[in-house]
Amino acid sequence: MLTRIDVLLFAAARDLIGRDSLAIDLDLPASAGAVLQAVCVAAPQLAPLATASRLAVNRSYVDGSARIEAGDEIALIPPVSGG
Amino acid sequence: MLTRIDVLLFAAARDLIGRDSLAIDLDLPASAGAVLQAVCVAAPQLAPLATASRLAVNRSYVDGSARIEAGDEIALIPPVSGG
Amino acid sequence: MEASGRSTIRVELVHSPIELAQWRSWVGDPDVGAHLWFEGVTRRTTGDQKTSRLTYEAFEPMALSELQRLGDWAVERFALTRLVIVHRLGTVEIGETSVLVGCSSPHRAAVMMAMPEIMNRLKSEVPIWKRQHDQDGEVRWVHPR
Amino acid sequence: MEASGRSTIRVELVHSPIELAQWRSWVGDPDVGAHLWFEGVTRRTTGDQKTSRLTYEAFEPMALSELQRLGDWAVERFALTRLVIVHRLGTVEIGETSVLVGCSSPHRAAVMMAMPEIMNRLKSEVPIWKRQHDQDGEVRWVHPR
Repeated sequence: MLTRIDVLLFAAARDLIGRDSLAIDLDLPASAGAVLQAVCVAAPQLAPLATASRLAVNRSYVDGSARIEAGDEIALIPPVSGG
Repeated sequence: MLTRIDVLLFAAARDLIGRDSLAIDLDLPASAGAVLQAVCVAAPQLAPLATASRLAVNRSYVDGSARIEAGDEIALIPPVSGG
Repeated sequence: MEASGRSTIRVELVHSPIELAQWRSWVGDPDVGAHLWFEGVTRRTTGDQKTSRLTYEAFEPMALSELQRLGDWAVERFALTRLVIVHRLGTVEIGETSVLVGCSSPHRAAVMMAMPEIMNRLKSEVPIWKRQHDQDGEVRWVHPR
Repeated sequence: MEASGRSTIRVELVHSPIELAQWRSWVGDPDVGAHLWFEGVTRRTTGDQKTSRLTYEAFEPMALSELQRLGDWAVERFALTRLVIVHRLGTVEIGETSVLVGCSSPHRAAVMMAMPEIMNRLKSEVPIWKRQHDQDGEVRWVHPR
């Protein structure tokens, strides 16, 4: 059964989409890598930036093998430039 | 002919002598090394500190071979500890 | 870390000008001999580009937790006595401070080693982004690859 | 160095408290992106010894010329935009600043590399001496060998 996930967007990613989150539908649990892939399919204009981005789950960075559960807060973190 | 030189003293060197300069008599011109040696002879209690010190001539450090002329300002600079 | 009842680390995101002087006494301690302060400020010139201002945004809750994690790591790694990291969000005009890092330790070697590492990690780990507004009107996000 | 009519280097010996905030705007410049400040402060504890205060003296004219020479070297070596070095003389109580070094540059690498070198040279070259007053009443000159 597909579950709807809102992926939080920031900076250039948000501007590319024009909204601060992107809804994707996924079978859960899924890997973080599968989430990233679904983002690129749902919004191809994000793909170049998304592949350079990291995913954060519940406000911590994860790698592609991390397991995403229903209710997790997912954020796409483009390359950062604070400082 | 011997010339009288006042060697400026600082910090522990001054406290060891109880004055802010030490008079020595030397044939000029002389090397800075000869000045340092004359200091140790004139005030043996200074010798341990003087051998760890540097000589400054006219407010610049010199090495032992530097030539001291009449009228030069000579200072004995114990190991420094600013900062 | 907090045996004395005083905390060792402070991290903040602020929306108004950063004043180093406000933090001077917090970073102080009778048993430190060295304070080191870094300020990142908006620079007018980058290569051929003339910047008029920068605007910063953050994923705020995560930026705060990443700053705290960075602070914990640095205090442990370099045995710092105090560490404060403040990052400004919103518009930062030329010459104004976008980030302030202050730290103290008994001897200067610790703060001198800590500071470059803290800034390197802050710039690679903390979810904060700058947008560069050029004098010719161009605006672009800075996303280092 | 001074094509703009502004000097790049300031060195001072002072007999009253050092205030970093007084120097903040002097170190600033529209074309710098990084400010770095070091403060050496009197520390209470050194090993088993409890210090009550430090007193500093200098061979003042030579200390100023050595500070200027050090500043010239550092500005040239690290391409600093501004550099200020202020050393206090006389009594410096615990927690007070004996030496302040502030510098700025377009990028942070330059100030981060410059600061440890400036302090190392200051501590080995500039004719300034500290006297340590211990809480048990002992007073001694510090002459590192």
